[in-house]
Amino acid sequence: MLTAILIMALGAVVLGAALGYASIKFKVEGDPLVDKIDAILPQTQCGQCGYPGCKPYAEAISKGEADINLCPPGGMEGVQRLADLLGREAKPLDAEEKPKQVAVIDEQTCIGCTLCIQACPVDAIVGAAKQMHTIVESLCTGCELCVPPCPVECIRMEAIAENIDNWKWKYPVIEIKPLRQAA
Amino acid sequence: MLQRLFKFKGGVKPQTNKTQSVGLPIAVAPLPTRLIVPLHQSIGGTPDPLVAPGERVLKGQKIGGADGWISSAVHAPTSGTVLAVEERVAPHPSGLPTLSVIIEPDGRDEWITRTPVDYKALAPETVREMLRDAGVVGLGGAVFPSHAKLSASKTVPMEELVINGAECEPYITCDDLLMRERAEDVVRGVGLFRDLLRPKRVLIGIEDNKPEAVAAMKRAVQALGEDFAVIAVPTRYPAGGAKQLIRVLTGKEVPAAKRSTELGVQCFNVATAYTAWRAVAHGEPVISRIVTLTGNVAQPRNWEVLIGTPLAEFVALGQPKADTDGYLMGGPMMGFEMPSPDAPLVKATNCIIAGSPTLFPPKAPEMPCIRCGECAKACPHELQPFELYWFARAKNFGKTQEYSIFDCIECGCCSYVCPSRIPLVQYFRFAKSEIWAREREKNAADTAKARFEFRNLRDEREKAEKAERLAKAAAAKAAEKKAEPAPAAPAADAGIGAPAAADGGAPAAAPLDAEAVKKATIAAAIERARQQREAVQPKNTDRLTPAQQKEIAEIEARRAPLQAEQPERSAPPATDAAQEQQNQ
Amino acid sequence: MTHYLFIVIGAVLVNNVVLVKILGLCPFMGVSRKLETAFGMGAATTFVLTVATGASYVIDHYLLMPFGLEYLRTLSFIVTIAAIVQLTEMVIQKTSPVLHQVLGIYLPLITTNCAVLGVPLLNVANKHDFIDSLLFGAGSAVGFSLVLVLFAGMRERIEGADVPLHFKGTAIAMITAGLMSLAFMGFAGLDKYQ
Amino acid sequence: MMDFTTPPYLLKTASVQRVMLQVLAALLPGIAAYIWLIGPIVLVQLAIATLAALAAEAAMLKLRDKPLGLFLGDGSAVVTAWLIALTFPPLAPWWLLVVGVLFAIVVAKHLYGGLGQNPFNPAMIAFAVCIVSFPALMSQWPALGLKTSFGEQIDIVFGLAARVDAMTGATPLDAIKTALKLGEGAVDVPALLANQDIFGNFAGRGWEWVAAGYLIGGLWLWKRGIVSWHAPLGFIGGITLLAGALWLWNPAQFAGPLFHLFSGGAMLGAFFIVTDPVSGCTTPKGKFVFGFAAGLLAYVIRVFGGYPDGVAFAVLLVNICVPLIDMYTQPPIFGMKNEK
Repeated sequence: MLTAILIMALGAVVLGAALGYASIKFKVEGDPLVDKIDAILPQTQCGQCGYPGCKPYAEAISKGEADINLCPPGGMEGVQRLADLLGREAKPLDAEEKPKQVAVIDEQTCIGCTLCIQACPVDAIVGAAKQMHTIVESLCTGCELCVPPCPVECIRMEAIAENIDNWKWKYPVIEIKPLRQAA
Repeated sequence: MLQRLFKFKGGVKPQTNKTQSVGLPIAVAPLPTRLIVPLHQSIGGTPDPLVAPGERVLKGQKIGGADGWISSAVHAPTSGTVLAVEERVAPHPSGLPTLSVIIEPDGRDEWITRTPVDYKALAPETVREMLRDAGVVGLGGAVFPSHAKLSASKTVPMEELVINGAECEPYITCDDLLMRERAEDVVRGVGLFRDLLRPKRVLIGIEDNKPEAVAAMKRAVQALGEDFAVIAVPTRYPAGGAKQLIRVLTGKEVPAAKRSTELGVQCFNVATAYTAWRAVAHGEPVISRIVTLTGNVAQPRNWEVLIGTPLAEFVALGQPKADTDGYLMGGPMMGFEMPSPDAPLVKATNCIIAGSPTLFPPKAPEMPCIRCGECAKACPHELQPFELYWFARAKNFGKTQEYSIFDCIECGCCSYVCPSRIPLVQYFRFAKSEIWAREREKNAADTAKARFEFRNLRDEREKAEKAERLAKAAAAKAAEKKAEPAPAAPAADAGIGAPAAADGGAPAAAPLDAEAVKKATIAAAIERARQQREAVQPKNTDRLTPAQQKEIAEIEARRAPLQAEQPERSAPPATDAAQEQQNQ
Repeated sequence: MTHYLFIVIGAVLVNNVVLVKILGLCPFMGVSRKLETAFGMGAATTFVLTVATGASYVIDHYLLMPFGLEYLRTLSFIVTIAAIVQLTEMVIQKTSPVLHQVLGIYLPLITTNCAVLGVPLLNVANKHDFIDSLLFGAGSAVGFSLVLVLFAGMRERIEGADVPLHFKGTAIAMITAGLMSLAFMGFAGLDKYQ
Repeated sequence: MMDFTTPPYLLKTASVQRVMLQVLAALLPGIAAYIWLIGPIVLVQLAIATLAALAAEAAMLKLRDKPLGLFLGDGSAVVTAWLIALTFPPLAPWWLLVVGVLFAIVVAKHLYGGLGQNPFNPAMIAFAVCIVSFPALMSQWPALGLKTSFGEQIDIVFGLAARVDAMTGATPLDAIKTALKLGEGAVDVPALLANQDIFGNFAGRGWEWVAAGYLIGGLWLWKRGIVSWHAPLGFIGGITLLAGALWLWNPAQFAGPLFHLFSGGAMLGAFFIVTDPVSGCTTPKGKFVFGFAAGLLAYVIRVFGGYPDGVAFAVLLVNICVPLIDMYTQPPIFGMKNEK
């Protein structure tokens, strides 16, 4: 009995010492996973996930603090890709999925207060104080962060309309189903 | 001279159905009542409109200027009045509208002053610009701006110039008739291309089911004293694909990732050569083209039609039979159904086929793929269509790219032979456009990320600078000790928030005590000073691409009149609204 | 010589650790969704399993047996394996970042791979000597990697299949594993022929 | 209205049904020889299998909400059924066939999504399942030279008469294997074969004529372009190579390649099983590798393994490898041939 305890204790001490030594000797900084997660996120920096930007959210996922289904702009597809990367089961999105949008400033109403410029995370709003602001559509990520600060409510979100350039071929759905309601 | 021919793998031999429409010579279509000329008729940039509603235009007058190098001009097909510049349904499978110039012909068909030039006296660069401004694009269907293809690679010597008269799609005969009737101008156009590219050999490939065209081209080559080889190639779809024809005539295989000039070869359609010649030697821009009208019509034949002729007016010329239920643009292998009878004919329209249930019977239901490999045997690009299908159907786009989906030329051979009647091409197009969309999203995300990070950096820098400034100010006014620098953000908020609240009547939550009010006034003063300094300087304009700068310039331009009118709040004139719409 | 050959063939095919012995199913199901990861997991497992069999043999023969402590076998094997895995991971992470990139996230998973414990125990049960143990361990590891990679290839394809809703995902993967196991029964008897 | 979404608007007249019908037609010469050898009971077995397959297919289609008429008519279930009936012992009880067919159609085919999606060959799954579950029944082949009447055969198949051991016996393949295992290398295969021989000259008891029938049907399929030469040649090559090498090394102990090619399920496998496009490889090189590997494994299992014939297991084992083989044998695409 005593030998057993001794042997096990010895083993524990030796292995523990080795591991402890290794953890000091072979310490490595940084987490490559964060960058991989960040690359999947849509970079709208909208904060809808509850984190201040995409990178913090990526860090939270990597640490296991946040779930993978909190990013509405990334949509279900983003969740799926995160699930693939992290080897987790995909979950339904924690919010409803919206079509892609851009912010539009009503130029008649804008008073040139620059509040939206400060709110925009990607500098997609141009203008100066006391002058009207306009959104550079090609840079707008549709994060909606500029909407609440506007004192005169002149910013609205518009869904991006389909045009010949962004039109996509549809999935050829030819469902093979019995024609029950034929008659 | 004996020309060795090569083979390409795959391909199919559908019924050609070409004889119906070659019986009659090319006829000039009568002037339609209205012309709808889409501005975007080539690969590349969308030309900007150069005319305004109400303006009178002459035949051949430029109405859309090329936007960048890969773009091509558009011209008024006849003289008349511009009725509108607006979005009209495009001859595109989506059926979505595109910006078009609508012209009401005045019946006089009055030309602009045409200036024929001797291109040999001009620098090649000038000739290319001429071609661009004459709207010369690939008329085989791809409508790639021709001038952009007329520069040889700097590193690889140009060996062969391939002229494509194969016309492999069933039903289409417009190139056939063009070669039969106007062979000399075609050959002269080929001469023009030859002089620009300086290849060692010129090979004109024509499928061997068009002996008359081969003979006519041979005669023309001889009459003009050129040394072009006119070669009859075996009839097998898609021998008229640029890459397949290059393979057959030269033995070279152009991979999807490379330009053909990198292999010392370039390819043009016969109709392109013809229009290039007309543009240079006669000063006539591309305002018409030859279109085959065939299928379920009483009188199938080829017509020379003005670009912009609405489909309905054109098909009336051939007297469609009663059971016609749709019109295909292009051939039956790669064409698509015209979305509306109002859609106009464009530079890419080589053929209109009237369809009927008997001509194109409804397809039997799609069955599952049994991986029989017939499609792989038929694929001229030696892909594995069934694997592509398997992954495209499952929306596994990464895998489709591993199986080289972008090498697919969408020729339709795989769908043609499929025993399960799977619309394979459709799946591939779906996968391709999804991948493109993803690419766009990815790029947008990368830009957004870069800009976000840059902004954070700048914010920090500004904060640091401001703190420094304030510290200095505080030191200078050491007497006023209590004026401690307030945190930057609330100060700014208060500074701008107050007037905004007064202006817009938004609730001004300002229950501030005297101390805070004092602080706020000081902060506001600082802010005012800063604003004065920055008032004229727009923010965030650094690190913009030229395109973005252009966009901003447009916005500023739009803003100027608005600002002037703002006090009256009058509605902008109608023209402005139209202009605005165009800009978007 | 043929003795060793039969040990290896037996371990890789006839008594395949996953499909015949039904050990190590967690990583077999868990890390087989993509071929790439399956390769990584296979490589990592091969390495760890071979080392673990060697180490367990040493511990068993020079630590446990001399003191008659065979009843502590399972316990001490588990501890040893866990430590080896941890140690390996740390060393690899420091010394070869590239290798760690490939094997990194799989190494901790191996701790819970029952095949790694099962194979040393089978070694003991089969009274293998040191060389036999190592060969059996390596063979089992190769067998594991082989079926893992093959399975991943199949799963990538099945993912595109029109599987009935209720069988999608893990369910059909389990059925596939079962049918693979059935196919591997074809090897039965091959190791008896000597 | 024209079908807006799906160019091309022209289609060749080919269909899955036609392919399957030609496969069935190609089986006929082999079936004819089989009937001549065993008796009309073969037809009964084919009918049982076909009925069971169609019923199972219909039930599964119904459950999966797919159109019955379209898929029942495609003929794929019938092909599976015939292959099962031809690989099972002809005097196997009716329920054994039904079990095999059910497993093939329900598990191996429809759980994976039905036609075109199954990674394993359904007929071979049926064989493997039954031989693992009912080894005795699956090894009872009609005994050597013992003539039974059609009525007696019917009685056996439907369980009306007791199975008499004397009526069943081992196949030539079995006999050799048993001798090999028992005799520890001291068997005289040529003598053994000579003893077994009644009708045939090299593969024993007229089985060779059945195999020849399959060969003829297979060649016809090849000529029609339904199957390519790669997989059958690979399969035959695999068996020939291994059998030939061992036979040359020790002709007394190992039977020659001709024997192996014309006995058991080798010919049926070469032309009708390894050529299955759904569960097999699809690239030309891959098809050859698939056939070759299946040939080698079939030989190893039938000679050294524990089962009477190795074709089924060999095919299933190679089925597992198909995605990988395909992946590594992708032919170069247009324009990429010099970029390796």
